[in-house]
Amino acid sequence: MSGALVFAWSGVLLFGLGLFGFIAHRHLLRRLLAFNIMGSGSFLVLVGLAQDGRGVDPVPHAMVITGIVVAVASTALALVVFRRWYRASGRTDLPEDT
Amino acid sequence: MIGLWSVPLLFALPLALGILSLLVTPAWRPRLIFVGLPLLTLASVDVLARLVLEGPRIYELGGWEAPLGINLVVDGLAVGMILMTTLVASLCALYARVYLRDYPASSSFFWPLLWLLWAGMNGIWLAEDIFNLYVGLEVMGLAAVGMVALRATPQALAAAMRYLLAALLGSLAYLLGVALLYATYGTLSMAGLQEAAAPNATTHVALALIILGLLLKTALFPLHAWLPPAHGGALTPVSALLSALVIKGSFYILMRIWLVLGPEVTPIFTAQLLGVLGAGAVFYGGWMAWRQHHLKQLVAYSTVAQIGYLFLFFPLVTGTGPEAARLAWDGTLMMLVAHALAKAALFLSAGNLILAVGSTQISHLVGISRFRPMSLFSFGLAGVSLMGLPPSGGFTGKWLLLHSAILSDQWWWLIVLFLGGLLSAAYIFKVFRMSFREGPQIDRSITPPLTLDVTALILASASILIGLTAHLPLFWLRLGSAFGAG
Amino acid sequence: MSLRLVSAALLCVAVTVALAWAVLDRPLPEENLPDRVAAAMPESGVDHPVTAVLLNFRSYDTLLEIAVLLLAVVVALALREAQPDQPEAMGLDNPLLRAVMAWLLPLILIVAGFLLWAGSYQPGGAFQAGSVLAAAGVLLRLAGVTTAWLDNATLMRAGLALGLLTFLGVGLLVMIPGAPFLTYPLEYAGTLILVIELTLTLSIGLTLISLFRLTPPYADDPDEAREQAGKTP
Amino acid sequence: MSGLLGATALLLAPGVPLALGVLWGVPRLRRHIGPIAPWAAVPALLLALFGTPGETVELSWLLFGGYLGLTDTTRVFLFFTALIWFAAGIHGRGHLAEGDHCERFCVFWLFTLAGNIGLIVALDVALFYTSFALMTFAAYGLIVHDQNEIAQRAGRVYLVLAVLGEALILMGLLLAARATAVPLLPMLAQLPQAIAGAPERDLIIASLWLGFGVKAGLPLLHFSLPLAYGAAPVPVAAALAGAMIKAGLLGWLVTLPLGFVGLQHWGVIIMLTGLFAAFAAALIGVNQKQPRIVLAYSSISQMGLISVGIGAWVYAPELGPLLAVAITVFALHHSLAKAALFLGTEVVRHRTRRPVLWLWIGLGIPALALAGLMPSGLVAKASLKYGLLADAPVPEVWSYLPLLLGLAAIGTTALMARHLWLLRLEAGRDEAQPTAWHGWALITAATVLSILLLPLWGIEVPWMAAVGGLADALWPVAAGLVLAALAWRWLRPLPIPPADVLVLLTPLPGLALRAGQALGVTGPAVRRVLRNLEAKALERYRRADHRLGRFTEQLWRRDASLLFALLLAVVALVSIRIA
Repeated sequence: MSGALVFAWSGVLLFGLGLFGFIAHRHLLRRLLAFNIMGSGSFLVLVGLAQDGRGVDPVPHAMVITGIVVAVASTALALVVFRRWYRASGRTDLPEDT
Repeated sequence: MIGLWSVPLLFALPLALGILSLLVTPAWRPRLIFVGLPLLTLASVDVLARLVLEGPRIYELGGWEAPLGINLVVDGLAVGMILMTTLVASLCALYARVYLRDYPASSSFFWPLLWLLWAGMNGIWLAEDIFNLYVGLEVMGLAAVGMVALRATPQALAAAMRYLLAALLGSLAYLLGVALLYATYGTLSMAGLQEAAAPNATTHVALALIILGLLLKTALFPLHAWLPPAHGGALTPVSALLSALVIKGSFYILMRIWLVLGPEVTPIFTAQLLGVLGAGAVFYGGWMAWRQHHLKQLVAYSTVAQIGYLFLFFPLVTGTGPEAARLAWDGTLMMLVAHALAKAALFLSAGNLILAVGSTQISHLVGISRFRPMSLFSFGLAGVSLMGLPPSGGFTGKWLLLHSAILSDQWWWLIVLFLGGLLSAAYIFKVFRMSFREGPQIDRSITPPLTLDVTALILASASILIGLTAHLPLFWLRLGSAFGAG
Repeated sequence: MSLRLVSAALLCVAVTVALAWAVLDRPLPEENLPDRVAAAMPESGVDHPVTAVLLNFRSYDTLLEIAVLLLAVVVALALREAQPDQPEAMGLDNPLLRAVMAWLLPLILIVAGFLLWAGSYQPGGAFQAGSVLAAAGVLLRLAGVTTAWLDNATLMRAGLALGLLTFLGVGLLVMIPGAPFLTYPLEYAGTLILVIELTLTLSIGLTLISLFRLTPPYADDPDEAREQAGKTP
Repeated sequence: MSGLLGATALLLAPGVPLALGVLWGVPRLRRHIGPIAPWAAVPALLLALFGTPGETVELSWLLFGGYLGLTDTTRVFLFFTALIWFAAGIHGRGHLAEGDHCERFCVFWLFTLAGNIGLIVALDVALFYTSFALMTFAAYGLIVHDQNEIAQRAGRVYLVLAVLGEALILMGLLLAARATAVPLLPMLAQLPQAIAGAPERDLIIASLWLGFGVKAGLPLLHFSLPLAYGAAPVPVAAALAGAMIKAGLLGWLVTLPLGFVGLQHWGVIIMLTGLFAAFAAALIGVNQKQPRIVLAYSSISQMGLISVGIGAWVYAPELGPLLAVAITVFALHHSLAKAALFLGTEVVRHRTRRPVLWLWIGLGIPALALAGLMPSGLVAKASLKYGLLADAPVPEVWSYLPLLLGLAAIGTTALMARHLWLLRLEAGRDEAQPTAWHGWALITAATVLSILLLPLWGIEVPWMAAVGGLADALWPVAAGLVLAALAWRWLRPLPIPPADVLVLLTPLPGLALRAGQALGVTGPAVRRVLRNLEAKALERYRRADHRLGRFTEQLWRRDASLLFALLLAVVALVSIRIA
């Protein structure tokens, strides 16, 4: 077992934890955090699996950078919608969710 | 080589227009369509002409060959989707230009979102690279979320938030699937994957992640919950765009990846499961649509139901003979295009009816047939296609799917097709019965501008025409696919 | 502990196990993309492979990624509430922060510049530099410093659009000789990438700053929030 | 007709009404389309008169490719269909060009007409089915045109049965098409042979027989006919009873495996059903109180007689040539006569308060024709008998068929007598919409004269047998008239509702009503209780449906991510297991 798999497995674990958080929580901010944890998990898998003894693979690194930017943008967008929703309704969760 | 301009223009042009519309004053934003629509139509038609004359091709962005660079695939399927997008989005844009005059606050930011959405969709249709598809999905998905939120009412915000959460979860699952596929095959290009794909645990798990991620974005039952509030509650042109085009994006990716991985890799169990979920969608969506009291909610649930038909593609194409698979391909694409046209028409004409009576309640439509026969006519024509009555596109699609199901001895899908048609007839006639009934509720109606009626009518007629002349489009759609041009 | 949570936990464990299995079972790829990247490096115009992938081999991804960022800003603009911005409302009344800012700001700018420049031969690049720039903007905002040009909507929007427009323009311009979209001619590749990176850095920084600034103001009390919301139609 | 001209005529026949219907979409033109709508059937009429069977047009751009053309049989069908639509259109000019909702009426009219003509000239299955469905569904708009309770109910029943019929037809056609050489573009002409050899032969025949039977008024699938004929505007009823009912017959003729294999069991089933229809419909019909509904039952009865011919053909393929002529002649005769009778119902109401003699002569002609005394009726009945009794290995029982046909004619006579009697009661009773009586006159004349056209088209009509059968035709008429006179004097009609068995399909209210009456409770009281119960049940159902809907919606919404994880786990783990 190579060290690389440790990273990938950590990524998998983060993804699983994030998924649980995403399901379990109702508070939208927490769900967003869970989403970001899942995202980190995927990025870790992406980078972790690329180390297979043939040197560093720059492609996953580039993909992860793109992925991070996309995640930042999505999170920002979600925060905007969330804040506006909170101000309109005073709720931190979605209706019909509880 | 000038002709190759049109391929990158298909996404570069909407992107540029998106930026431009952000820079000009709000009054000028709607007017940009008079530049954009002709140019995009020209580019789409040029791509089609080249496809027909010169055959399918690969476009190497940056001049880098596929696994290193990103390629675009210009085959029949991609071009078909591009033309469909151009037609539907152009008409929706024309509709929106008039419709949004009543919503000045929302209208100024509708336009940049529309162009970015368009760029994202064209990016998806052309993409040959599974990671590029992820970015394209995000562009399309976030633009769609933004459009849903445009109204900024509490309902719209909640719908947008729910949609966003679903979209984010779906994208991440897809991304993880892509990560696993890259780790296994060392390539992101579909052509490379097609060559290398082999059945092993990693591929299967990756496929599961990709499927589920895309299902969530396509809103297949039972993961459809975000769709009705988002599509039913948005501004009318937004609903039309979302229902007609956006959900097709993720389905399209799923279809491509399924075919790329090939019958050795894609498990029959999953195919049948997708078919069963599709059948569930047809029944559940139909039932819910029938129960609705709000016109646009009814149409939104009808989308939930119609998505189900598309997923019959998977059981019909996996592990069946070449003839059945070809029919399934033809039928699914016909259903997809016909639904795009009919659903856009249905939403637009529903918007017109709502505008005319000033209420979203179906029960308030009593007697509207006397005042707005044209809006009702478009609604009916589109309904004909959704019900699958001849000679509409919906009928042709179902006819082909029926043949495929019979040929592959999967008669149980026939029941879905038949009962689904009856259910759609039930909810379409529910609207009709109300509008033909004479009642005291209204004695006059507001007359919406002619543009609104005409755009809806064009789309509705197109959904019928595509069924009448199905032969040629289906031939083009097969160009460059595994089903040959036979 | 409800049934829902238990089943959620079980399902997540199942998903994790399946994923772990997939990771373990992975066959090594036959395709060797790193080799291809290494072979193509001399034609890329930069020395760092990640930057080469980001801005040359897979520059189309980056283009769309910038579009995603822009999208977030558009939505934020669309959802901005009608009430005027109150810059001082965001500022923390903290003299120390203001004092430190005077020292930090030049440093931050230098770091951003360095990151941008470093991108061509070592880790770094437009996004990293842009983020650092944005951090400076956020700090300024927190310190309650208002700068006229940051509040100028037209200028701001031009800055936001600059990166994507340049990127698109370069991509389309290189097509004039007949090359595909985004094909940099070898002799200009380095320069073009640098120009793109520069404008991208600026736009990314501005994008992140405006996302921060455009977020609807925060109200601690839900009732108060509802009240405010009620006032703005 | 030369090739190009013939091809143009073939295209114009269904194309003109279709094009007019599409042009209706332009609001500015609508006003002008109404007045010319009656003439939309003229190209088809000209085609029927002057076209040559055997000519075909290929429409390669349509669906999967389509073919139009005429055969010897379809030419006759096209003739009377076009003529009836034309006459009904002239008659109903008021509906088409003025009056309430005339624009809507006009567009449905044109599309129904286009479908009806299209299905006759179609040579391939797809076009045939498409036209059939177009006609079926567009006709819904015509039936509910008056928008009162009765029309709504008739429309509802019609729609349910039509959808059922369409589904059955589609199933049959699909299964049959599968057995042909080109499953995607099967030609109608290939269907009978393909069905004869198909493994699912019985299933296909059953679904086609029942599916087209909805249109052709097969017993137990016939409810929509009396309801629709009674509720629709008169010209529509004429078109429904004259032309569209024959579309069902044409469906049988072109799809069932007639003349390829002898299918004894199917032959017996179809013949028995036909005989049952012939008698039962007459018995129910004479008890009706509305002229148009009496006519509807007469149609069912007459279609039953035609069914006997079809059944015989299925039974003994050798009889084919003779029976083909008989069925075609019978169809021609019945459609024209029935259309004339329907149009007459309105003419008599509007024309005068005290009907004059010539009017009654005109009304009597089609009635006499149906009873079998006019040349057309005589020829039709004679040729049917002639066909049934031809030299073929058939069972001994068949020799009783002429007697049965004679008995059926008694029923027909009684129905006609009842109809004319009711008409007399209704004459001038209320102000009907002014109508153009030219249409009625045209079709009445055609009832008499069209039989002369048959020899021109090369259809061998057994004139001699007809003349010889005159005596045979007289006694049922005489008997029928005597019966009618007796009934008029001493019998009161039974209270049978227009949709007869449909009422029995919802047996509970009826039974409860009977039981209540037996116990001495009055009808209204029982009805009130029943209505109460119904309302309560409906309310409870509504509440349950609401609760279920809200529950499921909340489930999908609240637990979307949980469902996502569940599906992900299932798909991933199962596909790993499979790998």
